[in-house]
Amino acid sequence: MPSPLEGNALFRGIYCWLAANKGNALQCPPDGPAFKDGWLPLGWEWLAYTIAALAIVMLVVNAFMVLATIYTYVERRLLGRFQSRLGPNRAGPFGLLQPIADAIKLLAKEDLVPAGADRWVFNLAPVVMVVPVILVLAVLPFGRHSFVADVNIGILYVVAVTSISTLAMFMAGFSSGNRYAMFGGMRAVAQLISYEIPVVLSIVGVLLLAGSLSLVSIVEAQRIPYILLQPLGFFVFMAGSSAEMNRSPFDLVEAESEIVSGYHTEYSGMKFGVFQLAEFGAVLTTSGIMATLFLKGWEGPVLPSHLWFLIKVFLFAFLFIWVRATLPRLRLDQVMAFAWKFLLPLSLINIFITAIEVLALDTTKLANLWLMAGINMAVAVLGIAAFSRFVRLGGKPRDITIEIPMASEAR
Amino acid sequence: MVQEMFFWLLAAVSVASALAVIRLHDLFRAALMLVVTFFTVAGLLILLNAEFLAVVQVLIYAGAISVLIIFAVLLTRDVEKGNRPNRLRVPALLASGLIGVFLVFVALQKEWPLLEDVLSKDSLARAEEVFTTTPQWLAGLLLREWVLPFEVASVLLLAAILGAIVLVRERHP
Amino acid sequence: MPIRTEPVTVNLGPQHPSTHGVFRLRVTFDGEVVLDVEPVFGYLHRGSEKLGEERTYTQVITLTDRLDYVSAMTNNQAYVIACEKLAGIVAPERAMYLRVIAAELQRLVSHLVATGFFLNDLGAFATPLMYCFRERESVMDLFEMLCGARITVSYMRVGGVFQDAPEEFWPALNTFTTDMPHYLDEYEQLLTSNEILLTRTKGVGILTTEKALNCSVTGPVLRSTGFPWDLRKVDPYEIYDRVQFDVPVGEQGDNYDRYKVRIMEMRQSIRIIDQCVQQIHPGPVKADVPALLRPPPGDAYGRIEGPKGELGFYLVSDGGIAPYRFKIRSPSFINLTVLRDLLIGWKLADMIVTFGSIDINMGEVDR
Amino acid sequence: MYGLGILNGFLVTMKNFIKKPVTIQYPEERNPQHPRFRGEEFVWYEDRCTACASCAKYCPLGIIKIVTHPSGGKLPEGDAYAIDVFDIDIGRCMFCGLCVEACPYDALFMGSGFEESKYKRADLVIHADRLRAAEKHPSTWFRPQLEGRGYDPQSDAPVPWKEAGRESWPHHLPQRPGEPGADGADAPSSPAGH
Repeated sequence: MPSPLEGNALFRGIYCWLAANKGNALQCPPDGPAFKDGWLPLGWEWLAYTIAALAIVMLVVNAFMVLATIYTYVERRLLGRFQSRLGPNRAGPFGLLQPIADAIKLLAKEDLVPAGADRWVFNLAPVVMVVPVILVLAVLPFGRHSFVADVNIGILYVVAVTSISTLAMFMAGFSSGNRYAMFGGMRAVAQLISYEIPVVLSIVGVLLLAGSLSLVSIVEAQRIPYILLQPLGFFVFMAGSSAEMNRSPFDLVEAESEIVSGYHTEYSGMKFGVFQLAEFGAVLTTSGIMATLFLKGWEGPVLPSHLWFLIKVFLFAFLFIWVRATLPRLRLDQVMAFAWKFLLPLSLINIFITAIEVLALDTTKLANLWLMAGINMAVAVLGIAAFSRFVRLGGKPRDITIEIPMASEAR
Repeated sequence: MVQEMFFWLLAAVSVASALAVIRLHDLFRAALMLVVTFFTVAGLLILLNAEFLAVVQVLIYAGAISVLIIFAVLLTRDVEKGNRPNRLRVPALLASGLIGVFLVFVALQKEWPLLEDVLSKDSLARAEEVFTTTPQWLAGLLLREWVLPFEVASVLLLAAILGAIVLVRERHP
Repeated sequence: MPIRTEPVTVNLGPQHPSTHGVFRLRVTFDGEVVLDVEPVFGYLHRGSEKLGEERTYTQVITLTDRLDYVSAMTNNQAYVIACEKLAGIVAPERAMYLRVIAAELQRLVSHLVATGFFLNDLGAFATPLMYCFRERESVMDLFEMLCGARITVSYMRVGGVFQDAPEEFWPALNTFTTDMPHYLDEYEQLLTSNEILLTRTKGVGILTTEKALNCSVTGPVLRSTGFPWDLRKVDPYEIYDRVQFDVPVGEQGDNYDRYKVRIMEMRQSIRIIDQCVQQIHPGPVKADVPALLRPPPGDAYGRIEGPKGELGFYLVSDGGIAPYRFKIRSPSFINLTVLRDLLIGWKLADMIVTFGSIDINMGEVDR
Repeated sequence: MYGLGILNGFLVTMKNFIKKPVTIQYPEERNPQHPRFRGEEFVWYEDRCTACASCAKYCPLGIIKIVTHPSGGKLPEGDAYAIDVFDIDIGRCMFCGLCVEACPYDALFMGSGFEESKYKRADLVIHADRLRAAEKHPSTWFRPQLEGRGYDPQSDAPVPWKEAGRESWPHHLPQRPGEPGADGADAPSSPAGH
């Protein structure tokens, strides 16, 4: 049985450097230049395996953390520019040390736990929040032959793992013993579960075209970027994932003007920092998934593959920042209506059209792919135009008869 | 050896958290322990090379069902105190014990043909194919061989969804 | 099968990101639906009315700066008009023009702040707010030229203004009035036709004209209901009868109309300023008023159309150097009275937006 | 069609993204400050001050403290009293400028600074000695004679007391403003806006 790490260049390098390679022709082919007995004696391959795996995991997680901190800076700078101001530019050259300054500040802050809080759950919630974001990295191919694991159910794994963050938000909101946090938690559950569905369905079109759940295979299957073939799927995925990440215009979960800070109102110090890290990290991982699914992942001319991947990730991240800088927030019922009445039908249409096209057209021919792109583009425009009617205007207040005494007297 | 170590670890945690689910008074924490159980079960499934099932376990149970349970917990009063034991204690113990014994009995008695079937046919290579392309295999089974039960199940779920909507829909006078 | 839920009471404020100061709302929610609202205020009470009775008529001007601190000029103007009524003084013409220019600039500032915070409450992450404040800053620069201060201006005096505008004020004002319509277009392009804004504000928080009149609501909130009540038209003070301007009204008095009326009023303000610049001619800027004003015993009520509504000062004189009674009719406070009716039945998010659209200022509410 | 309004909004933010930001990096670059700016610290010309305490009386907050003793000087010259204490409590000052307006002899001017943070409240009280020693950069607020000269307190040289006077101010001329002959030399004669 092949290891899920097979095909990972970095892993193979470390492994072959360490292990005795006589019995491992599969992973260290004898004809390659790497064929040389490693440092460990025969029978200790498991140690080489473990060390290599730990090394690559450490590398990926740390690189991700550094990128996420850099991203907090990038987001604040770009938001500033969108608002015709400068953004943080005081700490270090161009303010580049701002994330470090923030981290030091957060670490130096008092770590408060409210008196009415459920201590255990309260402390656990940030961890549960940050874990799924990091877990996603396990299957994300960030360069040619560069990934932690190429799992045959990759994209499903991503969807499954990201659904855990709902739980974290709810834990945080419920355990804080704060009513704003409670509102945030309730909103998180309602919103995130609803948007899970269109997001998953929007991926299906890509899967139909690629014929695989593995993210590596999806990248390799893209002859032209799927953003052209799946404009509707991309739109739904982008909208849905910004809702899953609580980003504008769906940032109800932490709507500052309404419920102060939502589920992490009561958090302070580094716990708050962990929440922020998870949120900013989620933008990066989501952008990475979008780059993988819709923009040919790491592939690109001239530049090294890792750089291409990074460029695409920051391109999508820029898109998210732009949206955040521009749009106001929707109301809860409108957000739900948007998911169920707008995104869900659109994603179903997308699946339907794509399935028909995959059946009817020979997808191995490039001309057919361009034809599909044309059809899908038209369908996307028509679909969005047709279903945008369902986004309601205004809405009605609930009919409530006002009793004469005010709340304080009726107590 | 490593696999066995992980198996025992996961099994122990899963049993412990399952016990915690029924022993904890705080319903919210009990629900969270249930999530832990779901995760450990997913881990066990991964050890069995059933990644697809594991992921679906996480997606459906840990991601969705548990949140629904927690939602339901929120609607109950006195979350911290939990359920008080009542007169149905003994019958409930009996019933659950019986069901447990029955399940264990069936699991032990029944011959599980699926894996053997595959193994006997084309030996190891074929088994490997099943494991590496689980989604395709499952898709084939669900949508070709057992398409009728699959559809029946979906119709049932649809009916359940519609029923739920009808039940909780706000009535505008 | 109705699902029984328990109402939750939340203290929204006094420390909350969108209560525009230290305002507190004791809200009872059913889920996210507002069942009952009770405004609680007084956290910014400074006893301005009592302080005013201890100060000379000129010194009170500095107090009025601090009532509605985003529109100090109009506060000055209302107070000064009340004083002039009380003492029977008529300000010179140039002073009146200067006052009107300053007041209309201040109306622009106030509406910019109101619009910016309203859109911020709507969840547009600070972007429209930043744009609005960018233009506010240029008005503040004009004020600094005019009177050496940006917020607490103390520009006007009983019987005129303290000093004529400097030479460089006029070209700067001209540049501003030329540029401002473009910036207004930019705000409108940014959000007025934005579907999210429309869904959030159209038909939300509807105030009927009847209810508005019964609650003596004034200002843009009243005009948004379609009732063209503007003191600059119905009771022209200073030189407002010499300038042409329209009174923009809304259609149904919802949040969108309140937002839209403010935007349209800003355009009218620019129009008024332009006309004033055309009409103003040299002359004295202050009437001959003694340093220590001793108005004859009596009372007077001076009112103007402030940016938030009818701003009035009621003064009683006993012939001394300080007012015997100093009462402020602050539009923010009166407009708050409709809050409960506007909010009940709507959701939490609508509540914040509706509250933002009324545009209150706690310095004026609590005085 | 729905969505066009949203796209319009995106255009606006992108336009502002490309434009130069309006932020001014404060300590390095500064907003141009107008000569009328009412700031601290106050400019006080002792040579002209008669210790009449009009400023103290007119201050709405009562933060100016003046203690005098008879100096034995010549009464008609206006130096009958010598000043012991002339304290201005900047910590409570709201810079309304009424004291400057009240001064009948143009002895007190607003300053033009605004960076006066101190570690103690007591340090915020400006004493007479400091006022005496300070460089005189008077703000032109309520001093049209300075403004008519185009004096800029931020960049121009300090003004000695004889030049800061109000000899040509129409407010203090025998004629009242508005009367013929009053608005001659330095009543701002510019037609507005032209």
